Amino acid sequence: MFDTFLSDAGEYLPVLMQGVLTTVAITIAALLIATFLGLFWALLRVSGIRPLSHASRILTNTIRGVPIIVVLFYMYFVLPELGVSLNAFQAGALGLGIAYSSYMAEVFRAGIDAVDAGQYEAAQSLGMSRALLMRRVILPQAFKIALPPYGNNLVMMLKDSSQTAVITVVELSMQSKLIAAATFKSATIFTLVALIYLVMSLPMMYGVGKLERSLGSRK
Amino acid sequence: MFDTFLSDAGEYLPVLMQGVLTTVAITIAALLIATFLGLFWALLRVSGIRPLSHASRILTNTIRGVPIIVVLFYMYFVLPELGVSLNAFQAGALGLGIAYSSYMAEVFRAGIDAVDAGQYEAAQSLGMSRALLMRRVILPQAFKIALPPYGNNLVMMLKDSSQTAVITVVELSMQSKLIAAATFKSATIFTLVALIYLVMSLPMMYGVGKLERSLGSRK
Amino acid sequence: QQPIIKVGATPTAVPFNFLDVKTNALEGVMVDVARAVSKELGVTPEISGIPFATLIPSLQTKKIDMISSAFAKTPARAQAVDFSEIVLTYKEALLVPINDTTAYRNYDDLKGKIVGVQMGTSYVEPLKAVQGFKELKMYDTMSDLVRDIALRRVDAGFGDGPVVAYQVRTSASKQVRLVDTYQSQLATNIALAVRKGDTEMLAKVNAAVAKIKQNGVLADILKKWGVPQ
Amino acid sequence: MIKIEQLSKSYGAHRVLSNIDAEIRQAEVVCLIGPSGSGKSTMLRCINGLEQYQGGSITIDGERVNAASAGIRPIRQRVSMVFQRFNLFPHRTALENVMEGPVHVKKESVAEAKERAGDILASVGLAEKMSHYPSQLSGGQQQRVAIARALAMQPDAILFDEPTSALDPELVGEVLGVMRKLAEKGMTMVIVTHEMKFAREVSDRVLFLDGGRIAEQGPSEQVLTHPRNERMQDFLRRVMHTE
Amino acid sequence: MIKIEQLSKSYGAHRVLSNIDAEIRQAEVVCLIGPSGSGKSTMLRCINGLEQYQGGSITIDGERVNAASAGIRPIRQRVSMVFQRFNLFPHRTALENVMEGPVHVKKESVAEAKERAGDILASVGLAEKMSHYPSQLSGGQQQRVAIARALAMQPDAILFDEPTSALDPELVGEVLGVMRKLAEKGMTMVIVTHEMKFAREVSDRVLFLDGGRIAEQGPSEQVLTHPRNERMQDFLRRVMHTE
Ligand SMILES: Nc1ncnc2c1ncn2[C@@H]1O[C@H](COP(=O)(O)OP(=O)(O)OP(=O)(O)O)[C@@H](O)[C@H]1O
Ligand SMILES: Nc1ncnc2c1ncn2[C@@H]1O[C@H](COP(=O)(O)OP(=O)(O)OP(=O)(O)O)[C@@H](O)[C@H]1O
Ligand SMILES: [Mg+2]
Ligand SMILES: [Mg+2]
Repeated sequence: MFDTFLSDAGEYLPVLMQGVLTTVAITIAALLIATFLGLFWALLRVSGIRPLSHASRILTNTIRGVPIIVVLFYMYFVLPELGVSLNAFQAGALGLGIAYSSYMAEVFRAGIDAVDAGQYEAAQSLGMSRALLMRRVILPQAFKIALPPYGNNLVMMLKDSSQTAVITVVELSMQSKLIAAATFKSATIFTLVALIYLVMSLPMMYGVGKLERSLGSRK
Repeated sequence: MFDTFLSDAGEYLPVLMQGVLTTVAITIAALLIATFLGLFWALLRVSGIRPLSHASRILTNTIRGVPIIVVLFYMYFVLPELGVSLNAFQAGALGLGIAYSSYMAEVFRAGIDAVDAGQYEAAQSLGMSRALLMRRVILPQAFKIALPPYGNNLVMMLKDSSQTAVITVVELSMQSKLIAAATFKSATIFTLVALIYLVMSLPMMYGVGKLERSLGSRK
Repeated sequence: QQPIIKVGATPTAVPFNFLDVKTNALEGVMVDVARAVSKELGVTPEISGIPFATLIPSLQTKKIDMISSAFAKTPARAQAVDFSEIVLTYKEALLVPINDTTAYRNYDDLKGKIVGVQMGTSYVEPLKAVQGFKELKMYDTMSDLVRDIALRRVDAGFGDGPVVAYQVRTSASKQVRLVDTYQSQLATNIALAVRKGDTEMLAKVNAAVAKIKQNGVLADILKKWGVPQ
Repeated sequence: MIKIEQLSKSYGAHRVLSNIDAEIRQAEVVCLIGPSGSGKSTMLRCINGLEQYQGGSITIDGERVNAASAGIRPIRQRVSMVFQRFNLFPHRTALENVMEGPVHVKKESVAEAKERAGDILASVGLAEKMSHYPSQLSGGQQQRVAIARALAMQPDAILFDEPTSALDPELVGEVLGVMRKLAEKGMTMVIVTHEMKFAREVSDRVLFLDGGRIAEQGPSEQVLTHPRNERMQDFLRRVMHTE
Repeated sequence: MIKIEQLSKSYGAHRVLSNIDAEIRQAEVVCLIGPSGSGKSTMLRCINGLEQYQGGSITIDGERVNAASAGIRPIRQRVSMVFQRFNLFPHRTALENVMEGPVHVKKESVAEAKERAGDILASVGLAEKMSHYPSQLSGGQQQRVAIARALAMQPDAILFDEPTSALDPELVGEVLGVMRKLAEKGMTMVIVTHEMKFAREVSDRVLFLDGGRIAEQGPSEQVLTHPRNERMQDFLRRVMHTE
């Protein structure tokens, strides 16, 4: 039983590894997009300018309410009708990034809100402009607070990158489906894939935990 | 264009609504499981008993690292080999609940950690047992803190209930795929499905936001 | 009260097994076949939709007793399930954008092109083996593939003959063309499948299949759904 | 009532209390003073069983205080603690805060507990504020609720850890007034405080802690006006800001 | 230097400051005293442009303070503020806290700012603590860093909002000592405080605020020892706890 699993694993692993590369690449690309866009939404949200903060809230809540797969579908299949044609990888990274930007926005906003009000006053009182105040004083502290849920999102995003299979990105889960369809050893392959995702996420969680502690030690 | 959308929508909506019922039912069932199990993990984690808290951390991190689809696959196809045979709905609710319990555990743990240490001391000093202290003093406050990320998870869970399609639960997304396959009108159907998920999640977000504010007013 | 037989089908393949949007019930060639075979066996069919990826696990774990789906008989699959005699055979078809009027005949004509195929069909492995395509893209559903052909992100797409024919015939997509000069080379043999080692059941099913072939029931079903023999 | 013998307590290698001997008798008011970090809070926390100690013993009416045993719970019901930062339960009203212990720990009936809680709150001047949440009360009011919460347990003694130092200077008087009354009624109290005037006026005895040891002790009038210990003289000077 | 004319400020319908007139001259030390909620913090915050006001005007050397205009930023660089809860930047060391304003707001060179920041920290007795994070410092040390941070902006005046009330009583002396030296060197200061002894000793003038109005003002010695206003007499009594 376990022997067959190992020999099967040995056979499929090289093929799966190609999927892993794509999974990692698309996760990183989407992470960058989600982080910067999420930060942008969060900054709009706390800008203190009514229309902007409303717009940001409505937009992010809407994105949160829509399944990722639908976002991906629009990115890949509907956007071309508007003249923007992205390849599968681009559409996948952008779609996943936009979908997660809404969760990231919540996380950052909560982090920013959690920074002590006295910090704003101290920074203002030094004559800082709003932009400088955010950059030098609020955001560094907000990031620290936001780190654990950010890590949660990161792991979720890694796994949700599998949804890009729908728009023909050949990542890990797609690769595994192909093998499963060809060999019908679903149990083996699912187990293998679970292990691979686990192996990818554990260092992430570890890294986030470690970063959290190292930032925490200064507080 | 918009007319055809409306007439198509009118035609497919009744069929989709049956999927909606299943989606809602499975989300609620999974939510209950995830909440109680997540609370259980979190309580183990903060129990102060080393082996228990380690076990909880390792277990929840592992579950977090495994794709939900794999958890569902095991629940439905592998568990029967161990003599536990669940129907698709049960396996779906349980699998989704277990998968999300790990995220809920993180959320609750963060909430519990955020309660002021003075609250523990005050409760202890009244002669409260650890169980009473948790129930009457810490958890009510931890819930309040945990509410926003809990709401985030709730919305994510609603959408991830679509993954139970793999184990033959005919919920909204499955129903929509079937219609898309039969009618080839994917864009229409995906848009419709996005709207339905949105309509389901907006009240959730609103409710959580409202609860948050009403709890907040006492603080 | 007749005993029940649980039948699984993947309801995303018109006209073999799909959802009738009006009745919210499964319909199609293989659904009718399942009913006809059940009648011969003297059992009541209970047909449920099973995603393609979990068809075999469902059979193995007794969630279903028989697969009656557009599920091709292949040697690899025969290691996991027992197939009945072949019920029907069809071949692959080729789709291209409507304004591509080239008279493609075989793979060689498609060298340097981006080619799409639906996941789960029996063409995936053979097409992977072909040298010379610019790229081979895999789609979850035929309708996504058709959409990408229409968007010209894929130069040509392979699909099951009857599926493609039905789609081109019924769908609103006027932007793709069925290449009639294409010479199909991969026969897909559709058969029913039962659990591995259940020889008694297999024998009964084979007898029933032979019966509906012989008494014209199968022919009627194929005619009803417009599938050429 | 409270008897401390050779008490020693360390955090890791850091010794915080060394061989403390002290006895607090029924109805006695003892003030604990000393520089920051000298171990005053730690000593109170040990008496309340919130910390384990490594050496010596603490007994309450002969029963040994052991933070790790379940037996600590009944002892805590007899010795209450009032904290510097009040530590009221923010999700409960003033009345609910005061009823919490009697109803859920002592299992008194709600009706009875409610009546008594009301009486106690009235006695600390908060008859009007019973249904307010802590966030709706001033610091001085919050601390009085905290004292009421302790009193509702009908303890034999109350430990106060800097009960006024988180208060605005004007609100300090309210709380000291309540404590003064308790002292007059014969409540046993151990008070960590920096309010030297109050200590002199209210307490029977003063213990001066320095570096985890009792550096000086005696009747408050005498110790506070004529300290012999040099550290204590220096400490008093700094607290009074009479530099 | 700071001129306040007919200043009025409301939160919604709630009037917090009413027709305040006051002038603080170069090198003058003015203490602002009054009961909780009387508007002391609000007045300081208005001067620092942290709050908008509805009526009257505040001018710094003739320039009008307007919280909503960008012009407030250069004014804030000339009038610094020290907060009750220090509000140091927790993610930066003491030195970095002090350098933050000069480098990022005044665009001084890092080397120059660093040298001066070091000198200032040394002058408040923190030469040894430059690379400590705020969490590694005692309250009194943190408040001295906050004062150093304000000084590094080379302001013409410093506003202090209860700079010692979040400190342990023993640590208060450290901070008052630093402020006393600043006063001697001729720094213009407005100080909200409850330390009456300090006010009497250091300040030139005292303003007593009550219900958003200036109820009494004058030379500190005179006002604090012989208050004419009844409310002020009552207030002084309570702050001194001489009940
Ligand atoms: N949990 C802990 N872990 C390690 N050391 C601690 C802990 N709690 C207190 N200490 C140390 O024990 C010593 C005594 O602390 P304690 O709080 O009892 O002093 P204190 O006299 O109450 O001071 P303060 O007037 O500042 O409240 C201090 O040196 C402190 O740093
Ligand atoms: N942001 C705000 N919104 C509404 N009311 C406020 C706000 N800030 C202060 N107030 C009110 O303004 C009044 C004056 O407050 P302020 O903080 O200036 O008083 P203070 O004299 O500094 O008191 P304390 O000694 O307690 O610090 C109080 O009644 C207070 O409740
Ligand atoms: Mg203490
Ligand atoms: Mg104030």
